Amino acid sequence: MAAVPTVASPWVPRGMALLLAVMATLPLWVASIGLYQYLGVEIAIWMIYGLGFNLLLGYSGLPSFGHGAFFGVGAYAFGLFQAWAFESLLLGMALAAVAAFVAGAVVGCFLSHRRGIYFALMTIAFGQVFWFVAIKWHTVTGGEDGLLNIPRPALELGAASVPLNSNVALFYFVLFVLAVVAVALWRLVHSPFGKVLQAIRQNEERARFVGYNVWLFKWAVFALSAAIAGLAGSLFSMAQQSAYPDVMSLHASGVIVMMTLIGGGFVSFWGPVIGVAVYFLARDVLGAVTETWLLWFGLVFVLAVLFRPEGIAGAWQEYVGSVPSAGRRNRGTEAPASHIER
Amino acid sequence: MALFEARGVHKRFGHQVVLENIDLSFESGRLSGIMGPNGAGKTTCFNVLTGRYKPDRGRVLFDGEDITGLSPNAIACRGIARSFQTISLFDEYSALENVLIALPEVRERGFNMIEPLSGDGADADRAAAVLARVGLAGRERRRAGDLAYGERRALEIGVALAAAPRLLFLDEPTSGLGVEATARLSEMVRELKHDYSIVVIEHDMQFLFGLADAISVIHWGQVIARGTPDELRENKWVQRSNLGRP
Amino acid sequence: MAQRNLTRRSLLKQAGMLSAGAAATAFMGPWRYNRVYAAASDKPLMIGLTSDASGQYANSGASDRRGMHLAIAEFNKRGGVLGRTVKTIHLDTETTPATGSRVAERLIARDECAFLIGAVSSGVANAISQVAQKYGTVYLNTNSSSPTESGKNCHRVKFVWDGNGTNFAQAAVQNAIRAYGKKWLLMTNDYVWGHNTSAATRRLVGRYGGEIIDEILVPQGTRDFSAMLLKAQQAAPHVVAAAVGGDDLKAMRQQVAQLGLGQKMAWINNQQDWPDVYGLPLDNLFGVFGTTWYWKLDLPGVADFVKRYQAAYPSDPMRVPGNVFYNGYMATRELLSAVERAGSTNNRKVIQELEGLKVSARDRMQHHDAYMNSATHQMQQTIYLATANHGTKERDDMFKVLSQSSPEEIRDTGADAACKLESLADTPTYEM
Amino acid sequence: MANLFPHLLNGLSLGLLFALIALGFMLIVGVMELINLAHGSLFALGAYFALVIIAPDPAWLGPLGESYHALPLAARYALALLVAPVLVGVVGMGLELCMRRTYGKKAEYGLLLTFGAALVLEETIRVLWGPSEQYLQVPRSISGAFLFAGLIYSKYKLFAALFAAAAIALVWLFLERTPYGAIIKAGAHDSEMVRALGIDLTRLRLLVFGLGAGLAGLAGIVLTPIWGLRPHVGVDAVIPAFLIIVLGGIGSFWGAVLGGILVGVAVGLTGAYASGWSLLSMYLLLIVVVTVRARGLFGRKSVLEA
Repeated sequence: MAAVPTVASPWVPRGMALLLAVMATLPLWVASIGLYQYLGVEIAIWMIYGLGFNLLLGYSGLPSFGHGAFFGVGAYAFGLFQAWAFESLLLGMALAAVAAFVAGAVVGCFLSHRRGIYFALMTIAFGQVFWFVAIKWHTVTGGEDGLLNIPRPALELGAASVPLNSNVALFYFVLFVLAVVAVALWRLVHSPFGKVLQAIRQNEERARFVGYNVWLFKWAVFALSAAIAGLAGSLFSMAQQSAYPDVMSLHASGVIVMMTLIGGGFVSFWGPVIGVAVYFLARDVLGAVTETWLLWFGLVFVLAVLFRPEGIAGAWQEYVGSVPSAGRRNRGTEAPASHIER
Repeated sequence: MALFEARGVHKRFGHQVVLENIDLSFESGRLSGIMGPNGAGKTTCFNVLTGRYKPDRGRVLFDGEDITGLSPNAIACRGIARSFQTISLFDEYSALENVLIALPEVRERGFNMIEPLSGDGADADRAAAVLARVGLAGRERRRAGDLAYGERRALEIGVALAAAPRLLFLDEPTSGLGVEATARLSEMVRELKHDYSIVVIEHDMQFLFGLADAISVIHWGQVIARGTPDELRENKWVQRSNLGRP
Repeated sequence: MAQRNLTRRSLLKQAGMLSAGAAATAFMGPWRYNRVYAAASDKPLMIGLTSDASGQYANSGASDRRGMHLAIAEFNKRGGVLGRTVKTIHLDTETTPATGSRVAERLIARDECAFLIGAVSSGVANAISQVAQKYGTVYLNTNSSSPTESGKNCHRVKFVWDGNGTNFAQAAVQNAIRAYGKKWLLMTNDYVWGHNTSAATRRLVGRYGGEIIDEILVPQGTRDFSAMLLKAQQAAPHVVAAAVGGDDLKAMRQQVAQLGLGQKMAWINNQQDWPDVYGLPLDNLFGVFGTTWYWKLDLPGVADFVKRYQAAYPSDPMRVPGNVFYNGYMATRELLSAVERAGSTNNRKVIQELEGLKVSARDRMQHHDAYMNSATHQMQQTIYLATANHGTKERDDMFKVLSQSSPEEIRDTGADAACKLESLADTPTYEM
Repeated sequence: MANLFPHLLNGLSLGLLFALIALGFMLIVGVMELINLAHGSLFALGAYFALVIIAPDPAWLGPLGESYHALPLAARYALALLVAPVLVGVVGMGLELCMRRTYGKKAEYGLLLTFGAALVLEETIRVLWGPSEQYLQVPRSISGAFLFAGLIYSKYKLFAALFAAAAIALVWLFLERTPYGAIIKAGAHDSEMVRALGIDLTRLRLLVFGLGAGLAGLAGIVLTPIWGLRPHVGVDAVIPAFLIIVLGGIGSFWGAVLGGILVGVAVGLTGAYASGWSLLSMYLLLIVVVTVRARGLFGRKSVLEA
């Protein structure tokens, strides 16, 4: 029998190590390319959000248009914990993730037997409900003015205490969380759980007849993805030192979908990472040049969907695929559907 | 006692009765056939037996346990696997992954989120063995969507086989295959007979008559005849339908 | 030129960081963000404009910016401020607080803006001011009229130039009770600004012997008001006091006009921003509403101001300036004058200068002298009540000014108690 | 009870308007199984086109300008009601031509393309007409108010509701009584059957998209005198449309109509008795209905679920 080729799945694949290493040096050169540290913080946070979101969209094929709700729940949970209980970084973040997980778990009960358009619509409806509550319940959330003066608690490491007040310090902390989340998700998508999710995306019915409780898997991945969004939300509330309802709006929820897809979330683990970076940089650079930047961005987006629907990662894979040998090693391991030969 | 039994199963869609008072029983270690013309209710019958639809009346028993109305995954976990008439694979996965995901060993670890499910190790060997059994050795790394039609038919059975089922349902396995491929498939199923209890739906009677130990004929949603192939060759309906010629 | 500047600056910065032990210092260092760049006299004075360019306040945001640009152009024509040319950079805050936060971070950290100016939405103003306070950057809220801006969300670095909801309510309520009657119905946008404004009205109605018979909440995003307007008719109040803003107000205005309800009952609207009503039929301007300024005020300087506007923006569809433009202009002009008086862009000196700001009625082109309340950082100014000006041929003369109230009459007394400014010592020094 | 009646009536008229908004969306989603997120922008575009047709810049028309403006407003308004939707339909057809590249690929790509198109259309409107509030004139005969049982109602609202009812009826007649309608309905059920009937699917899609876009534009013209007009007005239309279709069941004409009316009544009644919840009411309605009936009120199984 022919030996089955091995697909090694290291804890930290080379691409990830490279990305994290490059990002770790960011504070040294960010200003010289005309950008600023805070942008790096937001980008890293949204990368976490995007990676978690793509677990749902790219890997499980569940288009959620209301995911901002969980990002927001995390942000509010973190802020309220600091205000009502006591200042604590890790406890606050844990609570944010748990709160978002619970919210996701409850919503997931309504969603997990839905597919396609009905799934998308129900997520919109629930997203709107969360947004509405955040605006309306202003005695708790501060309404449209937001929950303000959220502290950036110091990172307590035994005896040492590292303050996160500067954007550089916060950036390194966020980067660390990004690394942890990326490694965990990388493991997850190559684990049986991740493989089953992808199987469900490809053929839900067959997955059921092979013996998987599809409802339970969808529910679990929805809640898990919500928890990661909540974790990112808690970091966002620290970055902004406030929590605002508009991260829960339909528009904001649509933007994460757009970022994930433009980067190539359907074909690559790294799709959302690329998409987040491209979106934020385009917005920052174009936004300073022209007030109609959304028009240009929209046009590029339309052209991308027409001519490169697999997104940037897809275009890259195509390019690499056309160059013999160069990228062979990579592609099998990085695409959601792995160990494929063509 | 029969391995699998359906008693008085009744299924309606709206006002249309699709299955009426169906009694079936499949013995362990045998290959049982279900045949009948298109639209006779064969596939609906399969769907009821494997949990896609709940019967309106009647009971389904597997190994003495009442499995009526259980979900498809619950039924699958009890050791019943099935293939589909319209090919139903994980198209973006390789042939190997298609089988891998269906292995009970992998299913038990379904919620493991940390250990990688890799293309080597014991699971992969097991999956490769299944592929070899359905004639797909050397095709392990091909994307299922890129396989030739005949190979996809074989993989369709392979995915069902992967579950190491105590009872294997095959839904029109020859559908869309040419004469030669049908003959190969016939050989393969004959091999499988040694190790598995099998139920096959077919309208290709020649195929079925050559393999089956017992056959039930369904028409108008009812079982109109049952018996060994030889007995059925004498059956009026079978003769009239002109399909039972050897 | 600009490019060379940039590289030199960033090189300097990198060298500085590396010599200081690079990231480690920033990581461990105590949090006291003191940013002082030696202000070479040739270095342009950069101002970040933060008014909205998209979202529901895009139109007002554009008008706001024109006001700032005119003031800056006038200073530059005279040779700039402290010998430095004033330059601007604008970023869209999208009527979204989270974006406001990011934009503020960028304008301060990347573009090294000395000051930030501009807001229409209170959520955005608030988000920007929180970031500005962290760095010590002086920020002018030009056009957001939420009472919270100079109340519980006030900051040492933030100065508020518009009249707020409470001011307008003060100006209107007593007169309206006398003129129209005691039974009041509130129509309140169901979010913080709406609730704050209606709470102020409620207080005043109580004080002057009126009675609130009902409050109809209007969720943000409401486009059809027919059910609420039917309800209002059924309740038959003497006065309807509306605290509805943004796009909701635009839709409501149109529907009230269609029903002719503007004439059927007395309406008290909070403030009508000029860009929101300009060019609409007069029917849409129902009831009595507030404003801080009008282009036909019979005061010295007003006509000249209008001429300067028209000369600067000859092709603008809005042919005369309104209150939003006025606030943007006044805030910017007073800031730059304060910088000149302080002789420095140092934030503490500028803050102290602005806290003691007094502007004569003539300079303000209003009926009363104005001054900055040093405890709340809100400009105390004349408030006008106006109504639609039916019976004139001039298309742009849409308002009929009914009354004017002095700063003392309409003082937001609640703000002093609600506002807790950070101490100057707790505000990092900042100078660009 | 006497107080309730006007609100029910009002809810009904609101519901007809909501149904009108959803009509074009329903056609496209029913036949092409495509969620047209550009629906809102096409809605806005219709209103902006009408604006130009009713009061064009005299300079554009040259010597004709004066005599055109001398036409009664009612005539220009009627012209706008006819021509603007056709123009929007043409824009919609252009969009469909782009859309062809996404057929046969993941359903999400069609969705994304319409999302991008929505961005581009909205921003283009902003560039061409500016961000400020616009005002669409309506003829005197349908503006103003009338008194009924002691309460004041808007004449325009009544006109709009009747107009919506007429448009719904026309679309129904078109679907039921014309060969085109039969084809569209067949397409809605089974594109294989359409092909078997020898119908040109390419042309059918073009027609349906044009029609759907035109109906969106029509709804925009009718709703503008109530909602007002600004570049981002489309957002207010696309979400209810979306919601109503799911409520009624994808691919069902009567589902869309009933869904619209239900939403209207829900918004109308909550607007009167719990106005703070009036916008949320439609989402809660959706969650309740779809939790109980997975495919909405009259929904069939749709390929969009797969």
